[in-house]
Amino acid sequence: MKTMMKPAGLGALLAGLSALPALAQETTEAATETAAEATEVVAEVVATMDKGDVSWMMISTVLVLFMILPGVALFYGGLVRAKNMLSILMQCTVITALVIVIWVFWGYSMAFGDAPSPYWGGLGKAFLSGVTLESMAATFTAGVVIPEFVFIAFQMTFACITAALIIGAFAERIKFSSLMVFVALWVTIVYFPVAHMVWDSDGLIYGWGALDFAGGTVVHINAGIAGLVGCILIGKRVGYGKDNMTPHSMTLTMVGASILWVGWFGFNAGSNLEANGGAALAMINTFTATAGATLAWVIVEMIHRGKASMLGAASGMVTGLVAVTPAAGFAGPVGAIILGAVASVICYFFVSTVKHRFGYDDSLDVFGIHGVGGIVGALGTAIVDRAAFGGIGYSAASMGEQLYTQFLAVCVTIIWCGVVSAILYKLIDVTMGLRVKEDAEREGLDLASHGERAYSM
Amino acid sequence: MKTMMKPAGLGALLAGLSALPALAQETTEAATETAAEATEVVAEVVATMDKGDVSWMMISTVLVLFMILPGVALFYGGLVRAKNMLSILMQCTVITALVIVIWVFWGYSMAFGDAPSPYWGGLGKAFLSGVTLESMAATFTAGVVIPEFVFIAFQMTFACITAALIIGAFAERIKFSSLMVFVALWVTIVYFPVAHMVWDSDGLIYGWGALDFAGGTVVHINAGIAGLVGCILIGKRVGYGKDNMTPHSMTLTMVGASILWVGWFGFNAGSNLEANGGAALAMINTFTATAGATLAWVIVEMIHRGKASMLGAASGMVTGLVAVTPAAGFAGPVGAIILGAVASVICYFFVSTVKHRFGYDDSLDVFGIHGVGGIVGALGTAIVDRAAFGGIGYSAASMGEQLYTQFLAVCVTIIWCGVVSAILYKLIDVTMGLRVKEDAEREGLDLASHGERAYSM
Amino acid sequence: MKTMMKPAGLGALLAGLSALPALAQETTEAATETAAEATEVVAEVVATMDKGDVSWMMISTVLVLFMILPGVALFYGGLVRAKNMLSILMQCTVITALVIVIWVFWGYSMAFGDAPSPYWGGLGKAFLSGVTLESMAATFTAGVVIPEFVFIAFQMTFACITAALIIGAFAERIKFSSLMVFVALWVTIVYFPVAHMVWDSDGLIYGWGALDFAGGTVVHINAGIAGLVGCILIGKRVGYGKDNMTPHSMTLTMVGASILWVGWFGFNAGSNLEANGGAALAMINTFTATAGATLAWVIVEMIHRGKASMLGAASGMVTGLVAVTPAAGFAGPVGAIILGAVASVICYFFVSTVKHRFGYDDSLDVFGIHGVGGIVGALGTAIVDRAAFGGIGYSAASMGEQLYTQFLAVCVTIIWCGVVSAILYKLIDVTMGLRVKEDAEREGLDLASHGERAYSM
Amino acid sequence: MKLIIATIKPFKLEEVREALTTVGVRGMMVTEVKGFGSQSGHTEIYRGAEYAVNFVPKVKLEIVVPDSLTDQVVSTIAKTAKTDKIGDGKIFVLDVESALRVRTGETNEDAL
Amino acid sequence: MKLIIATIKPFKLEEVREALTTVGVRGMMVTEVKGFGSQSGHTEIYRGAEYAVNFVPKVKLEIVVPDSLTDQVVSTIAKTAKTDKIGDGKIFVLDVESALRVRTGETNEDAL
Amino acid sequence: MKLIIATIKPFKLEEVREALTTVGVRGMMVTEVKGFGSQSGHTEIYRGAEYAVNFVPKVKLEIVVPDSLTDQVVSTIAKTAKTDKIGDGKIFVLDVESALRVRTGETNEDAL
Ligand SMILES: Nc1ncnc2c1ncn2[C@@H]1O[C@H](COP(=O)(O)OP(=O)(O)O)[C@@H](O)[C@H]1O
Ligand SMILES: Nc1ncnc2c1ncn2[C@@H]1O[C@H](COP(=O)(O)OP(=O)(O)O)[C@@H](O)[C@H]1O
Ligand SMILES: Nc1ncnc2c1ncn2[C@@H]1O[C@H](COP(=O)(O)OP(=O)(O)O)[C@@H](O)[C@H]1O
Repeated sequence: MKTMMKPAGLGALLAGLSALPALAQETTEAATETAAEATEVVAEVVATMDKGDVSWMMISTVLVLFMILPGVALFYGGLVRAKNMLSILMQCTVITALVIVIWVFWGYSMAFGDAPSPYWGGLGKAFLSGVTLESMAATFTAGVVIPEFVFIAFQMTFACITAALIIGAFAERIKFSSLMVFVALWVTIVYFPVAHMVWDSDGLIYGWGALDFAGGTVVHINAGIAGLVGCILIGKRVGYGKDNMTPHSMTLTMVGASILWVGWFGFNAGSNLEANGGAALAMINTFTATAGATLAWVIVEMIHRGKASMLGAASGMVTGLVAVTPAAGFAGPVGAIILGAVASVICYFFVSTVKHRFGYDDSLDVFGIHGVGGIVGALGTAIVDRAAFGGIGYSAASMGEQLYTQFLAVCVTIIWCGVVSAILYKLIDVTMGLRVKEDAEREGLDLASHGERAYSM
Repeated sequence: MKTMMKPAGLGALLAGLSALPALAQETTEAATETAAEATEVVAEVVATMDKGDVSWMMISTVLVLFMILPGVALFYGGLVRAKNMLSILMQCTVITALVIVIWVFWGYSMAFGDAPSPYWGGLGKAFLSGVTLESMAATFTAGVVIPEFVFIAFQMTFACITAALIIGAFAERIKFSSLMVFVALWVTIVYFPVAHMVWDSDGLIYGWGALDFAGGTVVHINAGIAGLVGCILIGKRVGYGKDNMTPHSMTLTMVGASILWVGWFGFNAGSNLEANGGAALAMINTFTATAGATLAWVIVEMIHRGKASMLGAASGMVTGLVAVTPAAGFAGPVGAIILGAVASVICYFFVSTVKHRFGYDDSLDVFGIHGVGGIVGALGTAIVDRAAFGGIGYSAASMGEQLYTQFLAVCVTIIWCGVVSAILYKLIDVTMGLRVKEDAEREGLDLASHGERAYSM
Repeated sequence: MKTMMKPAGLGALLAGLSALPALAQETTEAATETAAEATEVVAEVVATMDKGDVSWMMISTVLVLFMILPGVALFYGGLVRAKNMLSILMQCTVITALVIVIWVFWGYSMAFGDAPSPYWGGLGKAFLSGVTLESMAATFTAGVVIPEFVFIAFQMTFACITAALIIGAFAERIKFSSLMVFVALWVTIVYFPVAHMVWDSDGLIYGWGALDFAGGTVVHINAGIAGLVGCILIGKRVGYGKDNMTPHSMTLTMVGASILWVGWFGFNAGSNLEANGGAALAMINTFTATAGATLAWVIVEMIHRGKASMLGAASGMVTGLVAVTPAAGFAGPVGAIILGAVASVICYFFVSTVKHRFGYDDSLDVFGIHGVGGIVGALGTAIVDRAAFGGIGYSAASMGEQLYTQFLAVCVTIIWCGVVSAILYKLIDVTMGLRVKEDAEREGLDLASHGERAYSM
Repeated sequence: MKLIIATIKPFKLEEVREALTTVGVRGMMVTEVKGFGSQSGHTEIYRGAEYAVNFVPKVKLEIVVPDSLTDQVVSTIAKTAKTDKIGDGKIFVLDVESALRVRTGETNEDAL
Repeated sequence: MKLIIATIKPFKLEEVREALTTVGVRGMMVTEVKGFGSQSGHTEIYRGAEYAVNFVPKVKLEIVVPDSLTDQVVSTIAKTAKTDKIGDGKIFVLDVESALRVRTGETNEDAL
Repeated sequence: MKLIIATIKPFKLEEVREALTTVGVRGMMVTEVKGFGSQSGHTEIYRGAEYAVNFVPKVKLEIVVPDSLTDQVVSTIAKTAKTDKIGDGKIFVLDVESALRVRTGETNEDAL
């Protein structure tokens, strides 16, 4: 989000100062008070919490969890062979649980703690120390705050989904325990710092004035790169290009994609932190960009292959959602349609043609869709934000400058994420091994790694 | 909804007039202001946006999308044979994307634009021109507004689901591209005008004082009629009455029905446009009517067949939801139970007996449930609204008069929708053909039209 | 919830007294008014409704329905054999419909009616008589109210899910019609009174000062005990311990578990009745406890079996949710993690070892997870609530005292529920029979009882 | 007795079953199989990855009949399953040494 | 060697398999089939549309055994699969000319 | 003509099919079966309930070939399906009395 955490800190502070009742009380009463002040012609702003915002942020948080479980789990799971279904579901589930615990322990503090560093938030808020029922976090409107617990929970789900998105790249062959170790290290060394750099007001990239409304760089480019590096280092699946690896259930993939769309409104409109016109804009853009991208993919496929496929429509859907993520609060509805359509066309040719040239096995196209789509979105944001293209013109810089800033932000993310991820994969590979035995891969991870079968009809 | 769009226009205007900050600011501050005025004993109403309403309308919008993807898609998909599963999912997905784009381009303007015509809203708001972060739409309470973007998005989902509902009538044989063309024309010539006539304060039917809280006529009767006409003109499925056409997954159908119920709260309670007691009433009625209808269908089936089926319970569920749609904000909880139960019994006999007499192939009973249930609901609304029957007595007219008005509204919808739909189907049939080749139908639409299979276990 | 219904009554009364417009009007206007009063230095509290609360409570209500349909239905359904899938879905569906109708007819009144008895609420509000658009229910903040219809709907879903949870214990052999009769009697004689005793300010157990934030005793222990008694009296499944009874779809079970998690935020955070910091705390605890429990189960399984299973992770998930239910609003995020983990370890050994010693056939471990987990949670609440363990220290009593109170509450619930349930099962068994014929059980309940098959691929 | 093994197009199953009962067949075993033959399969494309599916869905009938009935059964199947399109299927006849009905213990032709 | 083809009721599979191992059968192929016979199927109704399902689920066993073992195997299956209810199934015996174990290349009886 | 029945490991199917076409096989029927033999199955545990699954997934090929081709087909399958690991499968040969192609009415070897 176009967030600023110092204000948050500030807000919390402010909150801390003012008397508890003042905080607990109803907006109406607050109003009374302010009204009273008003009569005394006092103008100072009192940090107030609006329950409408709290309600919206809580449901947004729930929606993002929904995106992961069962959203991503089904979207990915449907695309693998039946014998590996549970391994996908299991990885998404346990990653979510793991990252939640890490987030509470040190993640939140590293990303949004009080340390005034451009690279991380320090450990001051480790174990959420100091956060109480009364702690408030700032929003983008001066004087408007939300309970810090809501902000913590909302941000927590972002960390979870980013880690979960990665697994699609090396599906059907990764070693479960190794993956968990990788995730624990990756969120700590890659995700938390990048989140801080992009979203914290002290953050390096935030300082440059890069626009990333809901996490195009932090979530999608990050996941895409980690996935790409992973699938290259881990290597292709046994029988890749030889065995039939058709999705075992396009039905579930479509359900997963639909849930992703539904949940994404929490992701994008929730990133506005308030239930107002800004959130409404982010919401309608999350509709239109996705629609534009879906239609674009379907049309291109019809032209290119003669038939439009469900997997195509689902891929277009997700591509549109990825592309609009950084632009959701800045673009206009029509601009969003175009942004989605353009991203869709680019991703289509990437996953259906370019990728096969390189010949790496990004099983579920994490890079092809989240990486590529994320980059298109990050850059495109600089364009659709312009008033000239129907955007709200949030950026004060010239389009050229903004485009350059966006480009820099993308590069930093790619490099930092790429290098660190590579090191982590290697490290784990030599120590505990990244991949299951060939027999286990043949038998399927469900039985080999989890001792179960997904279906027994 | 019992909406009135001029007020909306008005509200927007009002909003336009008042200073921007006044609009952006918090209700509390607004309060301060009003309070200040109060002291000056000034009574005029200032249009204020309550974030609680915004929060509710945004989540309601998301819930309606959820009804389509994956709701309707699964409810319908589970009922077809496995070889046609993806065609259903695909049609729901692409229709949604298509209608969203059309809505932004000219749909919203045609339905809710500023033109003072009883038949349509004109093209003044095409491409959402003039709609900004500050534009507000009125609600049913004077002075209470919500961001127009939220209203646009909410209404958009209604257009999408109406179009998606139609496909069940000619499932397993329709030609994909032709369907898309039909939908584009149908929403433009049938849906947008009917929505304007019923929901806009300038609308013809609205003017008569017809009650339609959440869209019984606009959504369900409309879809039911379009479906009926379609399946008759397109003809029966190959092997109809001969081959075994049992649902390939009653499990998915039940999941779809459940999601429909869950999402329908956005549809009905959201149509109240505010998060207050009125929405609460619409919500509880959406519970009780559905419960009554489900029980009724189950009991009738037990009496009539000796066994209660899951498809029966699911059908009852949807029937109850359809029937209560126009009455949600007017009936009392007990009245709603009865309305649902009555609709259920009528629809049961229609789909299980009457329909087979006529011998047309409405594959998934779009007319039998949405059409018939919608009509029962539209007429029943005049009754359950009466205080005597536990309703809120919204209608000032006598029950007889109101019943007659409802009847007229239903007739207009049926005639307009029926005639235009028939013409559109014919037109497309002669130009590009409505139906796939027999071989393709035998092989299944998934492979024939989309080049995929839904399951490969 | 830590509810108090007299205040509700009071609130409603208050509401009744104050002028209608005052109630219908916007918070802002209310504020104006209070402001006005303020100037006259009048301090009295006016009951005000905040739309943010209404929005949150409405979506919470929807989320709890989502937990049942399709949540519990899929979680349970995936665990049975394909031939019994529909029976589970059907039982969940019809139970929900049935309990909704009963709730409106006499349930709400029995649980939350005005009668000043410690055991039930009387029949004064039967058929929701006296409840209007203007009726308000109190929250935990003096002067803050929500529409009574919302409170009624929210509580209604709790009654539904409790009854639905029971069926897992005797899945694959129960007679449909008998189950429905049992449920009707059980909610009336067991659930409504217990809900009154625990949640109503006049309630016996409430009077003792027992803590139960969202229904650990009322919902989970109640369901667990009813299930345990049921499966013992009904007897084992044909072929138990001999035939292969592997879950027919772990995929659906995982989806169901995920939906349970998603919906549980409505259950727990909704029980706060307001959208504020308290709800936020309940929300984050519902994340962390579940994460802790999931990880714990996975780790224990890895140590104990060498492999972590998806069913294990899903079981841990649900265990954590059950355990945190009574503690959600009292514990701190870290305390919640520990509570979840402990419950998980205990339940793991119970269902994987202890249970098999006793040799009863609790098909889906309703007692092993909801019963045992509920008890651990109820007792644990006394501990995690302490400030010393990061809790908010809601209880004024010493930890020992509180622990004892919790223990008493658990005992009363177990005894009352156990005895009455046993009588009801016996009664129905001798009159209409609890179990299907052996042949029907062999063929599967779907065909035998409902005349359908869940899948036909 | 003979064992008649026939592969036919799935949508012909009901028709064939009915025809056979009329000529006196009182039982059979039906299995869904993947058929490979001159009838070509199809190609599926998932995000640019092409998979040629060389098998087409078929239904296999296994019917044990008294020698006397063999020819009639074969010709009945042939007649009913025929669509004159490639992939209509084959009928094979094998010799069966003995048959037994589990329930009654009846043997050979009495067991059919 | 002989090929023994048996159709039995699904829930009898485990029992039969165990009984067979005790008499020395070391391998078999099991297929789920739809059985047609005197045991009647059932009718399903979906919104008034009735479908008569004439097939009942059965399990087919294919076991190749040395001639010496044939009778014992047949009687074992017959004994174990029997429930005296209609639909218990049939057992057919065919002659097998040769057998080969892929892994070792062993042939005929050594291959079983 | 002969009916060749072979059970092989599922992932070997494509390879075997290709190899067979090169030696002139123009059709076959493929069925997924549960195999029981010396290759052991696996155990599944669900909340402490252990289920021993004694069957392993196999693919069964049924191919009718002219006598002349029999040996070559058998050896081709044996060669291609071989992994030297337990569970590679078996190949059985039975005699076929007659064959018929439904579409054309061609009989015996012409029908293959
Ligand atoms: N040699 C064979 N052995 C066993 N089954 C065969 C053989 N050849 C064909 N079949 C079966 O017959 C089906 C139809 O054969 P195919 O050559 O495709 O068409 P046609 O029957 O018109 O010649 C195949 O799908 C396969 O199941
Ligand atoms: N002529 C036959 N050829 C092959 N299989 C048969 C034949 N008759 C019956 N079967 C198989 O045996 C099963 C049981 O036969 P059925 O007549 O139903 O009962 P019963 O075995 O008691 O006579 C059938 O479901 C079918 O699978
Ligand atoms: N006597 C038999 N009759 C029929 N099929 C058999 C027989 N023995 C084994 N099979 C089939 O061959 C497969 C492989 O046999 P198995 O003994 O497991 O390994 P191997 O082929 O290496 O000896 C089994 O899974 C089963 O499908």
